Amino acid sequence: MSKFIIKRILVMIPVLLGVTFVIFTMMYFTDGNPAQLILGDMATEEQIHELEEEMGLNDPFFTRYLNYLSDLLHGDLGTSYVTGQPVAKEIMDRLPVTVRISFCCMIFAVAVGIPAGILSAVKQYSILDNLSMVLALVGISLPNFWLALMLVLVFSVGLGLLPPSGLYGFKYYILPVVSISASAVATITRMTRSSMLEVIRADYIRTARAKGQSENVVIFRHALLNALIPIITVVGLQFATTLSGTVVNEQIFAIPGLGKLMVDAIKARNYPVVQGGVFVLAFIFSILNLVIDLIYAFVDPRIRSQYVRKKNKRQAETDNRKEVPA
Amino acid sequence: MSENIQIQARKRSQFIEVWRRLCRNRLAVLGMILLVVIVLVAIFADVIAPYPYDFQDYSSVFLGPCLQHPFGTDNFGRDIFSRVVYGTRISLRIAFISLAGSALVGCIVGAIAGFFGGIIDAIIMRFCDIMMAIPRMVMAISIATTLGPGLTNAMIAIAISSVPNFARVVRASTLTVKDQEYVEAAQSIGCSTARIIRKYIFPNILAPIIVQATLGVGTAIILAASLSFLGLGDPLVPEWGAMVSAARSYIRDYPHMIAFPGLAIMLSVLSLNLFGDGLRDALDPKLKK
Amino acid sequence: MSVKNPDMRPELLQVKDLVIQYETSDGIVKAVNGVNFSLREGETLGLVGETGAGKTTTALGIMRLVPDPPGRIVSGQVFFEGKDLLKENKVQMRAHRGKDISMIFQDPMTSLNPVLTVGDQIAEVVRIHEKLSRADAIKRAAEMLQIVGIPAERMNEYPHQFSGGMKQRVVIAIALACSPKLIIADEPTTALDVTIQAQVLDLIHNIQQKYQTGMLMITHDLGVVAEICSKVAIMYAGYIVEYGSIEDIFEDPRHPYTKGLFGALPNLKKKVHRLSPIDGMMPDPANLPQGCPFEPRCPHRTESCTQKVPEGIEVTPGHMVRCICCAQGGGK
Amino acid sequence: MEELIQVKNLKKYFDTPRGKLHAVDDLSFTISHGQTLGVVGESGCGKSTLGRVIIRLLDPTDGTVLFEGKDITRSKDIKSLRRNLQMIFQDPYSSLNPRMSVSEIISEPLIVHHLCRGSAEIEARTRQLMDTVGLASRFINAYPHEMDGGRRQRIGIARALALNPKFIVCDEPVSALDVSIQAQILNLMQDLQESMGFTYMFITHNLSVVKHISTDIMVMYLGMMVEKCPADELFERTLHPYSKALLAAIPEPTLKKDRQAKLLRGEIVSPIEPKPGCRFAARCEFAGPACFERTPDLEEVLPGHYVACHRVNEINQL
Repeated sequence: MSKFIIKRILVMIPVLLGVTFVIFTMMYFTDGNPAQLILGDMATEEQIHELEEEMGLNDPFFTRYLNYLSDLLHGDLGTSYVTGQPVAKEIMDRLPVTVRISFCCMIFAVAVGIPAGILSAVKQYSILDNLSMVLALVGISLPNFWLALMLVLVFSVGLGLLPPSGLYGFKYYILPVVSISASAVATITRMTRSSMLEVIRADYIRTARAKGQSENVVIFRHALLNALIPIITVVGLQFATTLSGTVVNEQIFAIPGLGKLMVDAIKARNYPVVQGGVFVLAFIFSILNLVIDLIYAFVDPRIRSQYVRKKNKRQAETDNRKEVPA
Repeated sequence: MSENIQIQARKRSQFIEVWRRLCRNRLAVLGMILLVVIVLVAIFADVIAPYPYDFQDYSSVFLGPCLQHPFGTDNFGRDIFSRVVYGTRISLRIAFISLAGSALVGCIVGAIAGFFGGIIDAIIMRFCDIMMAIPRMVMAISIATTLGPGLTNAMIAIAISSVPNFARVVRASTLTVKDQEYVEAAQSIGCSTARIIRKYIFPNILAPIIVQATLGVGTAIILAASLSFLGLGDPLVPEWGAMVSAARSYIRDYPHMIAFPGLAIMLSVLSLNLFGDGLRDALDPKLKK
Repeated sequence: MSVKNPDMRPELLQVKDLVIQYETSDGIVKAVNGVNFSLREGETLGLVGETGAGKTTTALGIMRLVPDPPGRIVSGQVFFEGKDLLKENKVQMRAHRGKDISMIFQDPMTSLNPVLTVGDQIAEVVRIHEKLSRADAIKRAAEMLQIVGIPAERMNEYPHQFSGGMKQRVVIAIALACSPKLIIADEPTTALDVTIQAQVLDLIHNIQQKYQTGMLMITHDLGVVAEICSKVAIMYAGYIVEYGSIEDIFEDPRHPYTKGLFGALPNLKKKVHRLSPIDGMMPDPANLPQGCPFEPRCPHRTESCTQKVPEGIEVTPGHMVRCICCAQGGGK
Repeated sequence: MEELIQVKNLKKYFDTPRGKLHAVDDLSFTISHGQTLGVVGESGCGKSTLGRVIIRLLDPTDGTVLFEGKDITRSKDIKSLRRNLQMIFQDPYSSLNPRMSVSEIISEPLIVHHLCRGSAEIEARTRQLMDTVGLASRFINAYPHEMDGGRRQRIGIARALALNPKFIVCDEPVSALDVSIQAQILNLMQDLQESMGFTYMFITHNLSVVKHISTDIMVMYLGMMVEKCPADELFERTLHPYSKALLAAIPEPTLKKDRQAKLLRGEIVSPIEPKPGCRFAARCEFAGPACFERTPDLEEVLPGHYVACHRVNEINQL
């Protein structure tokens, strides 16, 4: 298994390198002169030139990229135009909150989405199925910032049940998590349902029934285990939606996370912070994908054996040759 | 035999068959009707909207929904209904244009990757991996930040960030279709590569492309609204996301200012999703029996 | 043949007037239209027919595994050891499946669960029906693997690590694990290569002989029937058109369809310049003709064939034919 | 008799993650005008690859194929080769483009090769082809999914006939069909051969079909030819142990209680990086030490009867 993990990490490196290149290219073409932005409107031409030289802004593209890369390897994401603080520090201060919220979102999405999808599939065409499918459709059709505002309107402004902003305890998590994960819940529900429906029609489910197995075991042991394989992929992809969701929604709930930092930076044209945030999010997402791949290999023996059991497979083939009919 | 009579008359039977299956699906029909209405509203916005979208009337600010202003008015006394109607035009335009761009690029790139395989495929797919390592919304945000605020830039940002999704779908279907025996049969009768792509591959991967495009328009609308909401759009035009964003500070007292533009987003995306789902089922060969 | 006095053996399975239909958007598909046959212990009945004749549906009907919706067992009785399976409740029915009646499926590639080891899949059926500990069930699974010719060490492997023929052996091991009284084999060798088919057929036949289980062998291959069956039912468009002992069918076929099937087969022994195929094709089961289902393709059709579906006629004891010609002394 | 196809030392290897797969390994044979060469073997023996390499749907790794004496393996002008070399495919469900109507499918070769002038001529030729293969003209605008397997296979045959080829590779054309339909298609193919003088290479796993339709039969095992002889000869005097096992394994639709089948052990494996020696040795009951060391050459054991086996003389007491 460790071999597989190492291999998978090695695949991740070029992708992350590509990400840095994409981000750097975007930074390079960003309109506005960083030196100008740092010094403000009052700066003189000379001062700007001086700073440009100092920051290496006049170097050729690849030199600048390599500098950026080596800074990155040293954990240096640049300096905030606004506060003058290292971007890395600002991001690290805010990151834990965002990670916490995203994880709550994903746990919520999986805990609601998968059971709802199973129920829908097992009771296909029932009222329950129709209801959850309509809800799921609405869920993927809602912009989550609007859902957040509507939830605030109903539960905070209207009913006064839940706090509209801040992050000081369990109650404070409910609205952000629900609003951010709504589309993830909906997508996972839909995927679970269709995956289950497909698997339930498979021949091996018929085999299990022909054994006299009870319907519950057929569903949970035989069908779900197989249906999980595409569901895991979708769960992995939903991390992206959730991370994006935090970027947009944190500011609505005044949560001091990475998302709010980035949105504030967009408004202030504080580009190093934006691009640093993008990099950190891409990095987190890549690691999550790695974890997803591992879970995948854990669930699906066909994938596992591709990486781990090459030796056994060859053994199996020679067995085939030797084997004698009964 | 009874089949003979029917078959003669059905030259374009596949179209009709898909249409018939689509019409049997009530939700899809609902989506289709909604979609048609929304498109009509966008086209005839000038006729439908009672006021110009930027008409300010300081004598009637913050009005709740009433007969004269069905959705109420905002802090400048502008008619929210008119703004939502004009917003349809803006949102649909952004969504359709950005989607058309990403679909075009995605289809070409994906088809090339799938059909030719090898090193070209590897390069294209690694590039998609890189693009997809950045969550889509974050990607759109950072492209929009790079290009600067504005609806055109938002459009470009959405288009670029949607390309990898398209390329992947098209590549996957191309790979499936390429392995079909009828493609080999086309080679065996001497069809050129261009003809094979045009007459054998393309018509057969059209179905997933159409479905992906329909659902993609919905996503594009949400992305556009989110970018506007974050202030990466154009504050001067009545974009739905921007309207919600501008109304945020009045949430306590004048929630109608937020509710109606948001509902408009939801309804248009919902109609596309309903229609796209229906289309997927109708085009699914597995259900043909 | 090891049969001493076949009539002394008790009836194991009796299917009476079984009717199964599927409700689809194109109308009601009449898959099985009043099928009758019976099977004694240790006997092998071959159910022969082409694609869409309703063979598999009949088998699933006996197991009560017809996918519902869209399928529905409309009427009929399925007596297993005197009890009507169609009247059993769900729990009773589950107790029969895998224990008294087990099934071998057509496609070994898809009929095993890809995420469970083969050992688990065999042990599962044992644990459902017999009060065994997990360890004992695993032990039984290992024995079963050996019986079907797979080394017991391979029981912790997954289906994808086996070849097609080996997978089918695993499916057979599952079917045999609880020593059932009746095995339903649905085209068990169609997906396999000839030499592997021979191995698997041999295995099934040996086991059936050894344990004296009854077997319903569904196939489209008359060669397979000749190898292992003692009775044959020829199915066409949901009807059994001819039914009798293997000698009746192979040496004295009466129904024009049965004769057509034999004529259409290329023969290894004698050289014929042209085959004699049956013209046309099977009618759409959603749109069956009013009269004899074979009438549109039949070389001997008469006006009266279009009137109604002919009744089965016993031409010699135990040899039933569903054809008007035979009733009038023709059909030869 | 004139030789239409000459295959010399033909090889086709595929790269796989676990090494080179020898799908077709050093085959040489000829097919004469108007003959049918039946190619028999189990799945994975390389028979379909062989057919595709001969008509250049795949490029050979090594070796040559001569068509009417001309080397076609290096020919750049593949399109004109297609006029003479055609193929009928196995699966009548996947070999027809579901988005094209019957007339579009059948007329496609005519259009691609500019064989007809004007749409009227194309339609006339299409109708004529449909008539030739026994497809009622009412199907001209139908789509493949509206038709059954037998009719679809007739469309595939009409498409292959459209170019008036001289040589047709038939890749399991009847194995997806029911028995009664299978006989219809086999008869059609025989009639066409008689009236138009086609040369067939008939690839199948079904020995009774191949005996019925072939003049010569070639038995393949793991990319190699193990036996080749006239069709009747193979069934009267089977020499190679694999051919014998194959013949013994066929269930025959006749009642005979004396069947003493010698069952073959084990299963076919894929020929990835094969070791020297006879590829059948691992499953062969007669295998001796020599069989594991040296690959047997194809030898003419009896007149016109070629066998690749070290021990063929001992086994058959020749």
